[in-house]
Amino acid sequence: MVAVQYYLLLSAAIFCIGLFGILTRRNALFFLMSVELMLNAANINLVAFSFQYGNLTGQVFSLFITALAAAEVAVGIGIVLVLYRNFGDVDVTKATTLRW
Amino acid sequence: MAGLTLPVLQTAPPISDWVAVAPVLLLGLTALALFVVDSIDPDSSNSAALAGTAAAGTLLALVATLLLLAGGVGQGQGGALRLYGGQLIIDGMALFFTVIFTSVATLVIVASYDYLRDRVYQAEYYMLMLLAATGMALMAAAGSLATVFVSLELASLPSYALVAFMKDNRGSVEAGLKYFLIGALSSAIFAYGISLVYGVTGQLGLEAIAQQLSGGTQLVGVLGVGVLMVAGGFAFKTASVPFHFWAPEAYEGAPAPVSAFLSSASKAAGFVVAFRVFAVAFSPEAVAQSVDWTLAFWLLAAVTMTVGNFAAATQDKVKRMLAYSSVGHAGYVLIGLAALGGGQDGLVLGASMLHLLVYGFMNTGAFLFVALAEYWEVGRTFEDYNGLGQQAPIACVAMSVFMLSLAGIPVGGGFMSKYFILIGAVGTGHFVLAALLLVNSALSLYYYSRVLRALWVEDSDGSVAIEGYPLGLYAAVVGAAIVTFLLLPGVFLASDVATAAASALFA
Amino acid sequence: MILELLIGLCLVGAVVVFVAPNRYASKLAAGWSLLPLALSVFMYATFDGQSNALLGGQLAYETMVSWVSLGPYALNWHVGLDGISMPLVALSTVLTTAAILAAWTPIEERESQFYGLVLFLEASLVGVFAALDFFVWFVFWEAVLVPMFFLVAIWGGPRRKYAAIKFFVYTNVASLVLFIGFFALVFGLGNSINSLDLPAIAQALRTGQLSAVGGVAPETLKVAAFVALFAGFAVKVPVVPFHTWLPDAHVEAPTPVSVLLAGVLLKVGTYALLRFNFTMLPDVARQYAAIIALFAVVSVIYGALLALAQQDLKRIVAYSSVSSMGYVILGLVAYTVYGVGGATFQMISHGLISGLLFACVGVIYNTTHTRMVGDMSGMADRMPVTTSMFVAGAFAYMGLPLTSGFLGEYFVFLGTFGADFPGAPWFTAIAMFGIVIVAGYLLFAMQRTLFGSFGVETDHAGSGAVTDGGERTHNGRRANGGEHEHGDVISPAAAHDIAPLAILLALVIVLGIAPEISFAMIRDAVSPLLAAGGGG
Amino acid sequence: MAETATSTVAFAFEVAPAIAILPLASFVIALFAGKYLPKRGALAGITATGGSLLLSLWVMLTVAGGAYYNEEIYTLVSTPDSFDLHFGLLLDPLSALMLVIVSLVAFLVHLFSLGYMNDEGEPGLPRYYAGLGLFTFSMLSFVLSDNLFMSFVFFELVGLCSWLLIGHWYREDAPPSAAKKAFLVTRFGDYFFLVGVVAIFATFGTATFAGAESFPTLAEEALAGSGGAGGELPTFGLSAQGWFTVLGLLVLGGVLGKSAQFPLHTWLPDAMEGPTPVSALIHAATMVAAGVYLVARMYGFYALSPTALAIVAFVGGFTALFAASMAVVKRDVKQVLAYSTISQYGYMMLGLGAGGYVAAVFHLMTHAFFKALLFLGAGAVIIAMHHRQDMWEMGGLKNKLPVTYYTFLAGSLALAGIVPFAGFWSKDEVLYEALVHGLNDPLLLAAYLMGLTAVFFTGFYTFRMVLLTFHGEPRTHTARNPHSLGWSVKTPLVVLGILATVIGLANMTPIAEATGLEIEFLHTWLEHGLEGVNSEHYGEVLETVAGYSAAELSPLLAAVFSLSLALAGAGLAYRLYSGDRPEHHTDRLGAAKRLLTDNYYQDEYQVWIAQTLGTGVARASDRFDQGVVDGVVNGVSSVSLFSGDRVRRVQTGIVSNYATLLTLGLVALLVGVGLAGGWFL
Repeated sequence: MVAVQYYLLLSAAIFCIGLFGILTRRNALFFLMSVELMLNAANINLVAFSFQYGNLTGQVFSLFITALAAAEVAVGIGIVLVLYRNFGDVDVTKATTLRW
Repeated sequence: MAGLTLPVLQTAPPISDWVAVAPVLLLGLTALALFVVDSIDPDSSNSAALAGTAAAGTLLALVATLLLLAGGVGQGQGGALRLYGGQLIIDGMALFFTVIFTSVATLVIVASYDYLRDRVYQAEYYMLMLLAATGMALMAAAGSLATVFVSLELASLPSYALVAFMKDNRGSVEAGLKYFLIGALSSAIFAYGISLVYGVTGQLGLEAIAQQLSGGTQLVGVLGVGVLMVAGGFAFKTASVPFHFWAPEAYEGAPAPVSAFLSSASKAAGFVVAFRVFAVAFSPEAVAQSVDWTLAFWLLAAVTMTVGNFAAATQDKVKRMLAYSSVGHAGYVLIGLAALGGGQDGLVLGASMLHLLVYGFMNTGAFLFVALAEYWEVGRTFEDYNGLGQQAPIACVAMSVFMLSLAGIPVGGGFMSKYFILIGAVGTGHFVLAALLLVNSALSLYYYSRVLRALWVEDSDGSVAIEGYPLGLYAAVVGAAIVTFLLLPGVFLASDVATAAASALFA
Repeated sequence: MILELLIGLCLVGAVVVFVAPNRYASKLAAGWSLLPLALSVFMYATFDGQSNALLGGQLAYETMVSWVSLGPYALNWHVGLDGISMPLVALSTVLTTAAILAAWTPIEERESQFYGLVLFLEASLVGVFAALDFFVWFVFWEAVLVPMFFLVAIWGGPRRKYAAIKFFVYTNVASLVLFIGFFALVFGLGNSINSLDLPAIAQALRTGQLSAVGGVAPETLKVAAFVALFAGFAVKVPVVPFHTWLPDAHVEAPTPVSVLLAGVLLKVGTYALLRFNFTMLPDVARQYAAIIALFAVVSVIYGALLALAQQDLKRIVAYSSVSSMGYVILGLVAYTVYGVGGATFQMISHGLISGLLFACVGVIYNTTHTRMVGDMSGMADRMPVTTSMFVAGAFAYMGLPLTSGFLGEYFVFLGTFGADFPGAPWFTAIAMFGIVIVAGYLLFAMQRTLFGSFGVETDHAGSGAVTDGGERTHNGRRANGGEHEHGDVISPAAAHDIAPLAILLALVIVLGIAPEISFAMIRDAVSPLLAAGGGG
Repeated sequence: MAETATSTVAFAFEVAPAIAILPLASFVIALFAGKYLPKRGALAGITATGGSLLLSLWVMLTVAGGAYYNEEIYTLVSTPDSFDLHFGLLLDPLSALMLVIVSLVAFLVHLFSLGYMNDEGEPGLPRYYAGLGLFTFSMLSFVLSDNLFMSFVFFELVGLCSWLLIGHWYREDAPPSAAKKAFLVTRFGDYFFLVGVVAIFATFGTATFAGAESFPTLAEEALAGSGGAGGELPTFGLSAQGWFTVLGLLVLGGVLGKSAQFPLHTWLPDAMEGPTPVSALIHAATMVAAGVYLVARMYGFYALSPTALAIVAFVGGFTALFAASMAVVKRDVKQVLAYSTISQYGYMMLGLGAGGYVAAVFHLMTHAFFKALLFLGAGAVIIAMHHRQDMWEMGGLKNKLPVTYYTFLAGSLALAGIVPFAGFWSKDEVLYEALVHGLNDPLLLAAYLMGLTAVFFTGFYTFRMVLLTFHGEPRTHTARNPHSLGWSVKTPLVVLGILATVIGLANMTPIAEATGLEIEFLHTWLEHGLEGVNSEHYGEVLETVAGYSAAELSPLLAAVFSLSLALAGAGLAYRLYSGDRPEHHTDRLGAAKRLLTDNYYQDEYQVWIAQTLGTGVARASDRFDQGVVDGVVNGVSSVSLFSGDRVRRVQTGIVSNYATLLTLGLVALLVGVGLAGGWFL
């Protein structure tokens, strides 16, 4: 039985890795992946705590998050697609026509 | 709305769950109906039918909501209807906000009829908008963090697509990208925050969380991080600093009706969940000792209104100015959260709700006027608007009403709600926030009056001639102006409901 | 309901004129403005109010209808008049008609919008004076800004945009400050009030119901609120150093708007000072009387000095308004029947006289297209009637006896000299020196512009030889009219230009000879204020 | 309060307001209907002032019968718990006398104007007659005033009329400028007067001149410490006497301005830019007398303060000498008369300050007649000379204008103080009073000596003027062929000439003293009157409160002394200027001539104060206002907009930056709230 703090640490680490990816990667797809990592960090928490508290709420919610993450990626990919069409690149820092 | 003047205090007669969620269902079903129509006839260019269907749906939902409000459903102390095991809560606040969403959606859809002429994928457009509205209506009624998250995503995902709707337009696409990326990041943070709160309490239901927290907790730090991350999720939705970065770009790049929809309805949706989650789940009495989130909102309010207004002051483009001003207004509304626990909870929260309602009309109207200008292709900067007042006086009078009302000058309900917020800030002893509101308000008067100046004072250089007075856009703009104006003398119609609904949260 | 009828008439008139064709707008507006004017005269004649509106007096034309409930407070539509507000309401309607007539000549484009806004302004101003609920009052108070902004920004002079924005933002900031100050008081009163009814609040404050708000002790709160309210109103008045929006606004505003700006808008500020600071917080006002008097005296002298330095006729009159309004403040501080009553009388009087002077400057400007003192001379030659009016107005402004201008200032001096705050005689004596400076700049301006040999230098006036050099002078010289060759375009003013001048002048003289017409009701309304405030 | 309540008396007082109202009516007629009337309003004015004159005489007769009147007739403002402001009539010997003087001179000046203005075809006649009418109304009302408030009101109004009439020829540059100067200088004095009036109200709660509740009575009671209503007056931190002195001096400010006393005399010579009848009426006989009249009116108050009296006397004596010295070198006939007017009013002030109330009023009366005569005479000369005023262009007019000459001569003799003309008796009495009181008071003595020296100058400049104008050979073409004069010009001259000759007989103090006859009619006249406002009472107060005492001295001695000085002055003038072709002897004065012609640089410093200093301070204030006060306002807006521009630069457009800032913001928020909530402990 692994104590729940370790799950918390694990999820925090994954969350931070995802965040780090977002902050450093310029490719839109990496961006998407990083977001997935962060969402999954939340899932780890939910599952772990669900197990600790002995209710299923967390586990069920993690499924919702997974599903929504998929939907989000679907929309995201669509946007990345039109980004590529308009700017010829998937580098998110290239699109700077709107600023200030 | 005359029947609304007196909130019904006793619990409304039990009604069927279906009736209570009728507005949400109506919105969702209209979206599905459009989906079906589009599936059957994907190349339909009968925009009147599409817009008409969509508008009928939102209008029906609006009427349903008003009927529910008038019937006193879910209102009064302890009268909230808890559906599906408390996952949805239908009460005064939920209905109040549903009125905002459906009104804004109606206006935007009516305006879009002209704006979208000759464009493809119209059915999808209306469908996305209706889905987003459904999500927002659900947000208003969400009774657990799970429904909050799901409904928030339901509102957000169509919005991303709507912003990037003009997929051949670099601005629109860029706006969509930024909105989506920041949104994805924020929802990840939000989800993580929920997981932490769940970790501390083992609950997702708002009232259950409150119950758990009232017993105290050892994991103060974890809870605090969780609460603030949840706040971050709402901050994204409401375009509050530091989660606001998407807003100026998204509002500027998006088609103007979409900007109107997002800046009014979407913002209100973010606030309604924030109100409910923070007032119910993390109620100040339960967590104020350890997690002083009113301080967090105090800071957010201060920074948000300052950044929004200062940045708006020197913009060149009207739409971007409106975008930043929208950030500023988020700051004003945040005062309602920051001032909770000061002994005037019903008043301050009611003032914020009222402001969101008025804002729903005046800001939507302002963006729709921009849509009108885009329709006329007069250009986007202040200078491009020069002398429009002579060519399109009615629309420009309406725009003037919006601007003045946004600035808090008494030609519209914005005056009342803004000063109600100020009263709330003063009444809870938040003199610094009041002073900041003062400074920002002055600045906002400056930039709003630039629009007035362009419309009425400056002379047109004569290069632009307006062709046509599109019926839908005009109807929406003028309608919004009339409601904005009527909300000044008729503010009691809304304010009593708002204050009562807000007070009910703290029962 | 008659007050609602009055406000409603103005508002309906505003809409009607706004949508009327430009061609008919001026006549329609002038005709329509006679309705509120007649109504206000009728109200004045049948006025039956007694005592002070805020101190439990019997109000004339009162209505009270519930409007909004705001948390623990009820907002009511509560309007009514007492002896202080009744003359000011009448002043507003008179000056509006005068301003509309004065606008016939100079306003040549977008007339219907112009006159519509003027009538809207009238409605707001009447509302400010009539409102007895804080929020109702505040709605009107802020609503005044809208027509003013447009009137200055659209029909103003070259720097109109700057002036309009400055006015707009500056006064709005002031409104926010006073709003915060007022609500600090409201919350300090706690449960002792349940509405924003001004009389209720005034009485609660005067009976010492104030408690702490947000950790601020009642005494501090009182002073802080007083400062906030004072600062807020001081901008509108304006009191030095919050006055700099005024000359800009005046100079850029078209003359009819200046008439209303100087005539009524500034009074809104002093009226509010009287109603709020000096009625609700008399103990603070008395405690810091010397400081307030200092502000007043500085306004008087400094404003007069600034006027002395100006070359633009409108700027001269604008700065002199700063000076004159200083007297009003000084009178208020005194807490004597002549002080406070005189201050109120001075509001009316200054409204009429400054309106008259601005209108005169406008009539001159209409034909010369310049307002610079150095650009014209000998106007008396070509515009004898206008000149007479200008002279009469200027002397009234200097405080010539048998004009209301004299009595206004004289009352204030009488009331203040023996007042019981420290240094009262000194403050009064120094403030009185203003009458010398005002004579200096007005006489100087008149000598330069109205007298001497005729001549106008302006880009606008067309060219053409002068046909007649004017009357022969006593030792055979001819009046020199041909020097600048613009003589033919300078002609006597039309009857509709003169009419407002004559009306205002007549009122100035009537009030100067029979001040009781308004002073009786003013005194009646002011006395309870002093009795309860411990003044003598 | 009428003591004898017969119906005639009551009726005379009932109609007394008409004395003032009649000219007001003529003002209205001239103003609105003047241009349609045959003489452009002159006839209305003549009728009105004639009516006023008759009514005044009637009132005088009534007063002579021992009936007096002191009533409020119109209340401007009444306040139950404070003082009222009202207009009222005070009809007693002093005001009745003054009413006759004013209405008589006004009547004659109106008549004279027919010749001076109408016959010359002047433009703007309705304006002129309206001004005269308004002036006469104001002046008469001023005289009628029963309280200081009303006095102030009409004091200011006569100032307005003075401004209007000086600037009558507004198309030229000089008259409007002179009018402005006149108004401003007197306004400066009026400032102090206004402070004084207000302070008197604040002190006594009343400003009435006569009666038990009048302020002089209250002040007297306060000083006497006899309780009464005057017992507990606010004296603003000073002793009662000290405060009353201050009050007296404040009112004196207005007097100095209006009566053109040093240092506020500079406006009067400039005021000669106005039409000559105006100069005669306003700037010689009546308005300038208002200041002196005011002091006489509230003499009961001044008599309480020896300091104030001494200052009055000293200023008067100094002004008498100072102005006379300047008159010596003037070329313009009206200028000479202007300075002589200043000088003569100095005598009156000297008389009042020295305790010679009757003497001063006497001189006021005689001066009104002979100075009006001289001005009208000068006006006649000016008509004849086609509006030239330089005496060096005249000469030899004696034979061409005999009526003018002889009347003018009578006036000159009166002015110079040659026995038995009017001025001799009055001036002599003033000097006598100054001397007898001055023997016990060095300051008064100094004032007397200055007054005495001025007698010499007066004799000199008067005869210099007469000789240059009327004697010798005509020096210009115009002087050889003067314009002829009409009856309207001559009649007033004759009337006034007779008065200037004989009016002095009303009060021949030296003769009375020498012979013991009861011929000091004016003394008797002024001795009676209302309680507390008669010369008898003033004498008592002067002695008991101010501590004045008169030395025993024969009036004959003093009279001889001053008469010989006057004759010496006249003789010197005759020696220097009597020939056919008089020389410009003034050049021999050297540097002193410059000093005198430049009026001791009084104008220069006052103009410097008003213009250089005043506008300098004003400009500096303006710069301060624009730069600092408004600069702060504009600065705030600039800083806001600048920082707004900075703030928007945060929005770089690069979405990665947004993510970074978002994260940093959230972390900062976590740290902030965490620290506040104590999570890290």
